[in-house]
Amino acid sequence: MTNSLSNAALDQGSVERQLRARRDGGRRLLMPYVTGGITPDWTAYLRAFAAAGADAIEVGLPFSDPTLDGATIQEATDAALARGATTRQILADLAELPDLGIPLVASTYYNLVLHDGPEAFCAALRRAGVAGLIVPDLPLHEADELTGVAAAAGIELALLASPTTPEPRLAEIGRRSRGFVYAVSIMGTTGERADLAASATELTRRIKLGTDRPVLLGFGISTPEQAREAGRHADGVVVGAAVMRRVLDGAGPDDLRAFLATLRRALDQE
Amino acid sequence: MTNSLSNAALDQGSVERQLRARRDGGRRLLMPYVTGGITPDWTAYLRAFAAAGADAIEVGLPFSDPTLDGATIQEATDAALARGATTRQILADLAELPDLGIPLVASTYYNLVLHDGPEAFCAALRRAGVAGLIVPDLPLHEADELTGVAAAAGIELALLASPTTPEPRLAEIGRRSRGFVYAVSIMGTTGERADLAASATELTRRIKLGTDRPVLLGFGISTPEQAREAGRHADGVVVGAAVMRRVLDGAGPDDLRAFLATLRRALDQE
Amino acid sequence: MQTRDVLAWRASVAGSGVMGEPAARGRFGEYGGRYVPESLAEACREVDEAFRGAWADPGFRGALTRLLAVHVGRPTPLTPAWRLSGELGVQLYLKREDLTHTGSHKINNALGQALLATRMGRRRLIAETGAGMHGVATATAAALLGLEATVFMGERDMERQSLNVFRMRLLGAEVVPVTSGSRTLKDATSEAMRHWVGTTDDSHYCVGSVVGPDPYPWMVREFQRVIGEEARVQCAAELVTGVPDHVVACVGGGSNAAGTFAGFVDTPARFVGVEAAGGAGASGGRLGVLHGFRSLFLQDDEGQIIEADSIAAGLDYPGVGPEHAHLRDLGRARYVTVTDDEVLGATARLARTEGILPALESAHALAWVIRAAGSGELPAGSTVLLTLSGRGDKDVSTLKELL
Amino acid sequence: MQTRDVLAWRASVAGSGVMGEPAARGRFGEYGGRYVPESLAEACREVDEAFRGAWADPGFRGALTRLLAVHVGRPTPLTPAWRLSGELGVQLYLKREDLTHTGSHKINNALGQALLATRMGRRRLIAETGAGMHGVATATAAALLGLEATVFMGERDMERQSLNVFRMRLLGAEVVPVTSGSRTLKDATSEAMRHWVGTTDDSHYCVGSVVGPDPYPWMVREFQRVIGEEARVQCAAELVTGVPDHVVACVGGGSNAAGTFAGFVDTPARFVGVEAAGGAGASGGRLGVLHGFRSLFLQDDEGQIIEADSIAAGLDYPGVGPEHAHLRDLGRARYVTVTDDEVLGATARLARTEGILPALESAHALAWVIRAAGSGELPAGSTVLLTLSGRGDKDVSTLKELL
Ligand SMILES: Cc1ncc(COP(=O)(O)O)c(C=O)c1O
Ligand SMILES: Cc1ncc(COP(=O)(O)O)c(C=O)c1O
Repeated sequence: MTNSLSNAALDQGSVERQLRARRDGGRRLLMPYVTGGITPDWTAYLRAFAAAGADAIEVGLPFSDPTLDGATIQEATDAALARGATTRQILADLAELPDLGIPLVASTYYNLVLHDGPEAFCAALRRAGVAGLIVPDLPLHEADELTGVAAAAGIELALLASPTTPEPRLAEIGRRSRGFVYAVSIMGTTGERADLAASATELTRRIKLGTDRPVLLGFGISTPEQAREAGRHADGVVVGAAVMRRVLDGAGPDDLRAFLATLRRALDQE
Repeated sequence: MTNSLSNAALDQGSVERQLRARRDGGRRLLMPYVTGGITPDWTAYLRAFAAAGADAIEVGLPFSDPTLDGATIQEATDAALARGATTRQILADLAELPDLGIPLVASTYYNLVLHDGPEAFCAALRRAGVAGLIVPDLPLHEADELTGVAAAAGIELALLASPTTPEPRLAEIGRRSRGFVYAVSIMGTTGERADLAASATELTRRIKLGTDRPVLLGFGISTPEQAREAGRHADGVVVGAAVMRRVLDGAGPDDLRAFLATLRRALDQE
Repeated sequence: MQTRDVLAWRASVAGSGVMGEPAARGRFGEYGGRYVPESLAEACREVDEAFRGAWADPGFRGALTRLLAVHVGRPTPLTPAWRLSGELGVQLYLKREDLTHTGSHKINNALGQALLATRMGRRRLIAETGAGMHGVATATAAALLGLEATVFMGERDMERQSLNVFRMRLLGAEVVPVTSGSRTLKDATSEAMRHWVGTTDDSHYCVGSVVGPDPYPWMVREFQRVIGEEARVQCAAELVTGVPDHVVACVGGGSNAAGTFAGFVDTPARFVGVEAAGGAGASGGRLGVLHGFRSLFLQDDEGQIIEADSIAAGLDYPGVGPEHAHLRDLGRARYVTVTDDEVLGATARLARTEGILPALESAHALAWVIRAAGSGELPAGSTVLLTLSGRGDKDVSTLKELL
Repeated sequence: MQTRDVLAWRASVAGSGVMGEPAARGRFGEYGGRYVPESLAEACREVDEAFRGAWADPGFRGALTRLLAVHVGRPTPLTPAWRLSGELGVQLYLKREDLTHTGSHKINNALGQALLATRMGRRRLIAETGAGMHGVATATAAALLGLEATVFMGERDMERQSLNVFRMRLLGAEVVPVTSGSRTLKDATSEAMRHWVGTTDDSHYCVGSVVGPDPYPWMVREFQRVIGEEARVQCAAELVTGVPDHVVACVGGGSNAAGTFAGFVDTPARFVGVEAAGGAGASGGRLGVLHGFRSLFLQDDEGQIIEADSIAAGLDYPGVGPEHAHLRDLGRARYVTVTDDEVLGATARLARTEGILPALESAHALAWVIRAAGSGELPAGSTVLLTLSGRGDKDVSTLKELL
């Protein structure tokens, strides 16, 4: 039985339901990221993530112009595209994957969503067993054109919030986001950073004033210490560049499992 | 006895008197040119010229910017200056020369005349035994400032006439020129040319309408045939570039004597 | 008029609203918008608010007008290209943006935005540049107003336009090489946006064409409107017909074209935007979103953006400003392409007939006029206004290799 | 006014006759004249006659004025250099010849002479060029008016300014390398004169500065007078005092300075001509005759002309126009020199403070202002008009090596 069949059985809102349930059980959430198609057998990374205790997995659909990404994910994107990775093939690979027991969240730039149209795109995600979607260049005020379509297709569109997002807008993001709220820890692009920015703490605090949805903190979280610190305020973390740096340096699924296990432990200790 | 002493005895107007006398005796005049200081023993060329039957000799005082000269005489000028030739030294060399029995005519640009002032310049020429002067960039309308001074110093300032010189001006040139009238055969710079320009014939004819002074045709006369042809209309020829081309190519005084002898013969045959 | 009957264009739509303010949410028809990361949403809102305030403030406009006059050399002349006109059988007039300070129309916008940045209390300008003209313009405006400037430029463009790099540095700007992707304008733009995300508090992103998130396409067109407004008055004085039959400009992002068209939108003049065959967003692109706006972009079958490739670095952009996409849909403007060879020919021809060496970008517009006059598409006697967006000095080494 | 009392200059001589027509036989005081080979005497007379006729003909002047407006972009602006003025403690205004078509004041003269050549029925222009600016201007004017152009340029200058060489060729001009002497401007001038001797019937020699035989120094000054006349009106409108205390310009042959001074000759403004330390005809030359005129030239002890040597190719001329020698004798203008280092500093400083990259030639004038403001020679609060004769684009590769 492939993932696509099992996932097809999931109700709308499954991402959020699963994340909420785990959070409410006292668990700090971990959502590692991988660039789809980065290696021929890239889905092995997903199994390793699941084995390491991930609560959801973000799968990047590579786009030629990753405007919001830093050097590492740009490099991963270029490498995947150079390998011939396409949205179609990545989704086909996912459809082949057995159910990992945790939700898959696609992330990509809006141009790829528009390419065959939002309906077709969301339906394809759904067929591949993907339940959530992040589109970093589709902010709240442009999201209308996708939220309805996504919901109808059973895809939960998570919105991003940033340290400069002003108040009423932040509340609206909390209301309109589905699955979780993606809190962007700093004013910057994706990429590893030495410390967790003060802005991260403040932002999660502000988001939580307006919504009870899970809040995942991303951008720059790369060490167990940062994860532990993030876990004090947010419901969990997204770890992207720290994963992809290792993948680009040649680390295999086992290496990544070991790395994510350190983050898992740090989150659990908190 | 050096030239300077013997020439000091010459009356004013000696250039013209000598040239007239020879012309009136039916002789076609030959005035070869040499760039002063072109070789260490450059005055040997003057002796060779005299021996070949020259009727006067033009000695160029090299100037850094020979605006009216073509490539050959420019090259000769550069070579002389590069050797360290100076007006002073060239005149000193001439002063050492025994009397060749024919007048010496200096030619140079007006800047060198102005350098120590026209009086000093003309006096220096005179001391060196030079009796005539050609200043190609001092045309009729600027000549006033030099003619008086030159005459007072016993230097005959020959003026140039050109194919475009209009009528009343041409007559004035004939009147004001001393020694001879230098007829510029073509609208161009000095330099060897294949044929004698038609303009040369026409110009000498026009000059002769207004003056009885000797008319020497210069610019581009380089072969016996051209000399013979020139001799049909003018009283004689100036041969510059054809001489200097040979000198630059390494020809010695004897070679030049032989070359000038061919011109002499051509002129005499006419 | 006979001219217009010959042309197989859609009847132009009445001017109401066309080339005015964009509709709600920064839309020109279905194009435009503000597709930025949430981290830039607030910054875009601030720029919008500040620009609206400034543009309605006679003090700001007066200050800008004076700067454009005393520093940039506006108004630029309208030059009748007599000899070339005679050869082509059309009456060609050139709007001479090549005579502005720094050598292209880019300075109109850079100075406008720099003045806006000082009004917003920003101390630094960020810019992307391809050929280097917008970078030089931004560095110039920054120097003039005492701001800092950081210019992002693809590594490949830096090699191709090394003198412009040095020029920017002489003007005090920091030039940052962009090594990602195709290492050209598209990547420099991405990098500038990334950099802006981290510096919105003290920096203004000075976008160089009518692209980017709202309010940029609108704001940049307004800053370039001076081209069209001057030309309109000059045509009224110079042309027997008062208004030219055709208004032609090259289109990279489309700022010089937009600024020119804006001055004639309420006239029957026909608009032609000329793209590079290798960078024809409006003519060959499909709907997409990049760099903050929805418009037409060159894309492959998978929706990946294709690198533009033209002899003119300033046209090496895979998209086109959203308003142009809209004008195309409306039939109010037509977008055509010319080849590099036609451009080289047009460049040499203008040099020899009028003593003007155009930028290769601007020569695109001319190449189309030459072709259209030859084919009869521009009937004999037509009057044509062409915006000569910049001078060709920057292109001399390129031309030296190719001609 | 306090300013003038501080300065140790001779009282300026009353304007009557100063900067008017030259006296009989083309004289400015003891300078000038027509020291040409007899073969050029008639050609000079014809140019003189034609110019007198043209200059008295409102039709000619109207046609030239229109060409300068629609093709060259005149009037050029007067730019207050606010930030630099603040730093220097003087009020500095820049007359922006850098904004003209082709990028320097040379076009004013080239276009004037080209128009005169067509009036004279000539079909070709001959020109000498050093930096290439006059060559480009001449090639441009020729293209515009349908004339041929032959430009003589020293081989060494052709190497140093290879892009300008290509520009001229693109404009349709023939560029002839000059291999004699120092292979720079002086030799190119000699070669152009030699060439003219053989082509006077169909060619006009378009001299590039206020040098050469009468009527050139006068004629070129008259064609450049537009700089000073515009600036005069602009100063009247912009300056509290109406007239600047000082009028400063760089001096190679001296055409931009002469054109500028001419507009202010009847005012109390003090004139300063700034030469390159390595090409200081007016400051360091002695009486001589070269290239058809009597003036001050750099010479060695034997009366041979010394090659000028400056960082600015356009100032690499060993002489100075005869009228400048005369203005110096009269005390009406003062001539000073600056070093290459001062020039480089001034160039970078103007770029950073005002966003203007001046030609190295023009930066000479600025270098003096900076020095004089620093030393108190220009008292605080003085108003200074400086003619920015050209733009620095041509110099970027030189600067790149040196800065
Ligand atoms: C001279 C010139 N023209 C045109 C363009 C294209 O820009 P736009 O389409 O925004 O006018 C550029 C861009 O660099 C340019 O330098
Ligand atoms: C920009 C510029 N300024 C000045 C000069 C010097 O000429 P003039 O002294 O005749 O103004 C030149 C000559 O090439 C030049 O190009």
